[in-house]
Amino acid sequence: MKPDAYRSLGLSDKEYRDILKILGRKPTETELAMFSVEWSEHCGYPRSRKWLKLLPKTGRYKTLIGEDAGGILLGDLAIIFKMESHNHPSQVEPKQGAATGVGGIIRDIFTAGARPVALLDSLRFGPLDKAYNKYIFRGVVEGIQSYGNCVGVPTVGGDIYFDNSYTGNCLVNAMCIGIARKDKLMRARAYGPGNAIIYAGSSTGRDGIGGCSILASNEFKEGEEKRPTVQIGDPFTEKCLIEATMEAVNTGYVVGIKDMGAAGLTCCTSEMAEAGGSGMDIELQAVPRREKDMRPWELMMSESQERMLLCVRKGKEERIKKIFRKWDLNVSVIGRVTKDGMVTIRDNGEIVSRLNARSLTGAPVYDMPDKKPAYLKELNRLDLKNIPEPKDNNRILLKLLAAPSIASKAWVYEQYDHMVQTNTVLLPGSDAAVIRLKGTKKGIAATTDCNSRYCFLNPYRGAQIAVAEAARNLACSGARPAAVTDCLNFGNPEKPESFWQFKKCVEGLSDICRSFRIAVVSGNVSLYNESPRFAINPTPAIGMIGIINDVDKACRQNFKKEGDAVILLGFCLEELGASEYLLQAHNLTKGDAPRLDLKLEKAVQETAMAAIEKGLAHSAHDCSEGGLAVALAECCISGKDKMIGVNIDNLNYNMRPDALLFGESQSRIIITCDKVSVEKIRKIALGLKAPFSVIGKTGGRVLRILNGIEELVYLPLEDMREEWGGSLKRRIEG
Amino acid sequence: MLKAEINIILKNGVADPQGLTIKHALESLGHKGLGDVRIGKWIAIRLDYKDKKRAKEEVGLMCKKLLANPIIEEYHFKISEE
Amino acid sequence: MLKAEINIILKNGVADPQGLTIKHALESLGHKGLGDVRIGKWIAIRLDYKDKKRAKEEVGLMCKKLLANPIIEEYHFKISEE
Amino acid sequence: MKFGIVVFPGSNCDQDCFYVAREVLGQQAGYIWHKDTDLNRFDCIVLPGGFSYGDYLRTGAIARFSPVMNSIIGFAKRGGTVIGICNGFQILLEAGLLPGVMMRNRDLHFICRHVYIKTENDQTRFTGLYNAGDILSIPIAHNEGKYYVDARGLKELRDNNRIVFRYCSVSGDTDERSNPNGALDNIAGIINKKGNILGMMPHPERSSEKALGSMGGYPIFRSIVNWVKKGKRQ
Ligand SMILES: Nc1ncnc2c1ncn2[C@@H]1O[C@H](COP(=O)(O)OP(=O)(O)O)[C@@H](O)[C@H]1O
Ligand SMILES: [Mg+2]
Repeated sequence: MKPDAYRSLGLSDKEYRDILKILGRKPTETELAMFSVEWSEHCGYPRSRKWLKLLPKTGRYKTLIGEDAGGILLGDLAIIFKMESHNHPSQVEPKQGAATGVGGIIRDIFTAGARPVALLDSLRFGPLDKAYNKYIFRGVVEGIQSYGNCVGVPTVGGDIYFDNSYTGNCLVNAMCIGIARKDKLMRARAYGPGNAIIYAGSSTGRDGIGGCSILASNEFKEGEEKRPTVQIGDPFTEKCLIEATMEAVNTGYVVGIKDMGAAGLTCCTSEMAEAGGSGMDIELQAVPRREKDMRPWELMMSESQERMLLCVRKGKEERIKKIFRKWDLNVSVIGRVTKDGMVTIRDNGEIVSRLNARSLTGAPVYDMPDKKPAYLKELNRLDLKNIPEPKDNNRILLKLLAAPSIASKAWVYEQYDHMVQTNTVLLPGSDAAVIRLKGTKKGIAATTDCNSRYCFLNPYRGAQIAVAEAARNLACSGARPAAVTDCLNFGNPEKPESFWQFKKCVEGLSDICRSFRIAVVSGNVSLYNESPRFAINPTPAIGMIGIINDVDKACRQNFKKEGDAVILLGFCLEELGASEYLLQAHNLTKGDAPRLDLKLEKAVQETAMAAIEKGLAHSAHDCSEGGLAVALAECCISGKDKMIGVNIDNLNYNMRPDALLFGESQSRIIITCDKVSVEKIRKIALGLKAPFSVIGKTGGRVLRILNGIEELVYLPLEDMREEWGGSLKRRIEG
Repeated sequence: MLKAEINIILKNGVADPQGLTIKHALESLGHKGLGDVRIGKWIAIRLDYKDKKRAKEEVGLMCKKLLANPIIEEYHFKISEE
Repeated sequence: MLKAEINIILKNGVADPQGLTIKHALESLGHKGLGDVRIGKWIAIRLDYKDKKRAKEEVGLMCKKLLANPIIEEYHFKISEE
Repeated sequence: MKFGIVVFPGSNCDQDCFYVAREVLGQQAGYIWHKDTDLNRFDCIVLPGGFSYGDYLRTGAIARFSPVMNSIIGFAKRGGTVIGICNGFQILLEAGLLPGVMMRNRDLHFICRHVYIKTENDQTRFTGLYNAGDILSIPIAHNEGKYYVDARGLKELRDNNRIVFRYCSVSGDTDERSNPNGALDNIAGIINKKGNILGMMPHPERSSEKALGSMGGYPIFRSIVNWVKKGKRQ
């Protein structure tokens, strides 16, 4: 075999030698293709697997781990969820790249037998002043919109940041949540000799061949030069596939099921056989196809969308086929389960590949060298003496409110159907979304978070803060953090600096999750996120769900009533490192990530949760990008119908005004309540050792912030609303 | 006055779910003997100048830069007088 | 084998905001001298028979019944051999 | 009474309507697969929202040919009550059961948010519990909601009081600023001559429970129930 043959498939010379060893002979082109995919970072995680073992698999709730998607048990319900990246496809074809990303993550959920009930998406783009970034942003939103809305799963949340490091390599991480009766859960495995292997869904074409392995294994050489075949999403077929699969699962005749995503039939056959400890005998002629004379390896590698593989009890084939036919979907028995532990692929009876299922899934594990980047030493140094204090804080606050990473995301989420399925009780526009579980009083809160500037300057703490903020957002909605899914987006792992960032983030992630007793139930790794010029900021996107016992208590971030007391849980430190303020006002990405004290963080969150559970709090909002001032502004102006001002006249900090207003100290939550409830909340805080102070009172048409007797901010609500609310639309539609 | 008529359509090999769905609909309406059905865009642009050569160049650029994505779509256009 | 190529566009007088948006986008890319821009659908249907007359009738029917909405759209098609 | 909720391939608000009929209104409800043709068991047919056939080609264009549609035409001829919501409305238009067409929203975006609509006609079996002029908060979620009909059609609708709902501001002005999608004359819902077929873009099933933030749509379903029950008593 000529080296360029396997190299073009992303296999190294060493890997090729290993394959020869395993087989004891030369692989056929089909086999080679199968190895290249199964051993790619996308499927086999050879470079990251070792470190992922660090992540905690247990937590406060009983976990379900080991399938494509993981989850937790809640009574006799299973909540299944996962986040996955579709970065590279979205960079070359934003609309379809994002759309197929959404489709893929939804299939990961309903293959588990769970009905998809919510979507979130975590997006990262280059600055909007570059035309191409704008084009990608619009395309991605268009793609998520066109797929999610049509397939009938509400997109209830997510997060969007803009940073130059994503110019040339955007991030599109889609997350889906599903619900199943726990006795109806499905697993991706095939067993029981003689049982049928059934193909269902769209027909197979040449699209996406090698897409995942090759895309996931190489950074972009020259911008657009790399042109993989991008698929077209078909949300209509996916919707039919969801309903048909649910029906099929309910018959009780389905032994196992898996979606054909990355590497299509290859992944499916080998992984289902391996998981079931059995073999498979597949006849490719039975595979529904869209194009003439496709080669066997093309059929095995095709990533055509909206396809499922089912293992069905012998004798029940017709019963299952009938269901898929009713939904006008292709369905065909393409093989049988065997005893021999071998995955045998035939074309017209003639064997084109015959492998031990284990050899395929046993991807190699690599130890990657890592090295702390030298540049950090200098970057982490920040001397506030060299940062001039702004003359006009009002101007700075307006500028921050209009900064795309902070500004209202309504332009985006109002293009998503976030209400279909009539479960969304806390709509987008608050810290977290809450969907109810029909038939119970309970609800699920969900959010995604990750400030990659923190991770760039301090990967370990940056990753911890991502988790802390996600949990805080849930707490603000009244939910108790339950479990995490992650999407680890990094640069080229073969570069020691990049791999160091990866390693540190995973360590930070696992440490804080252990301490919070939050399990990481699923996730996804996306490496090689680099443009010709630079790598992306390390971006361990965190998707977190929480449980709220009484959805009627769910709490929004905006002020509700005039005359409410404004309480600050936690306190402000004089720290400006890594802040949005340094970037917007001084064009600096410098200093260290904010400090994080896990005890303090927990105390603050517990207090907020308790206050909301007891029905004492009218609103709760955490301080994140833009610090105290931006958080207060958002409380004033993010109400759907009416805006309410506030007078903050009881801050007495001895520090620089800009640090007090815009510093991004962690573990801070702003709560409002009736005057009469203040003492009750103070007691809760005292009991939990959470710093507590009443800092002001809601009311009026302005945001006014004093420190001592010095007035730092005085802004009419309309002006802030204008900057914050219209910013994205102005930048995009011009 | 010139008029450019541009056809933009998915490349061969790229799945066309819309086209497929339309085909099924036509069949269920009783139309027989249908092969491939593909759906694309048709864009007509009026140009208020007469220089055909310039028109060719400009329209070619429009397609490349904005109207079509070469990764999944191909385009053809013709320019005629009005 | 025959191939039917069908054009479906909004009737004159019916506003075409999509066309307008494309026009603005093209102008912001620096293209000058643009008049009216209109966008419509282009559908290609392969027919596995040779009888052009039958093709004309069938395709005409397809347009009337399904492909176009007579209230706002008009259609033209041509049939060619392959 | 019994609601029959039609399920086209791609419908995605069918289960939401079913839930409201059963759990919120406490009525009977059943699904009708788009190939079924027997509607006799039902008092009211609901064409739910969603993306029948993916909205491919043109919204509602393919669904209108489903076998169930002929039965619905017959059902309506016999005076049966039919309500089309969002995509259901679009299908009714394509099927010619209601006049006009839906075009892309003015701003060429999908829009999902609460809007205000004004009850223009409270004399229908769908609006019995409203008073003319009532202002309701109710969600919309659509890409093609820009209603259009020719001048004669519009006059016909106006003259016969067939415009049932119009988009408006919180204070009730039906001006361009309160028009979310560019619909002609702010039209959000219309009814047929006979008064037994209603089509509306907003989603009453999404505003029939306090938990979901608005109750604007609830009276529509209640009105239907009352009307049907009254009919049965007589
Ligand atoms: N990509 C997105 N899709 C849907 N909703 C989004 C997206 N990005 C942000 N949002 C919503 O906008 C609101 C503000 O988001 P964000 O600023 O990230 O909140 P926080 O800073 O509290 O995490 C949230 O309700 C969030 O769900
Ligand atoms: Mg927050």
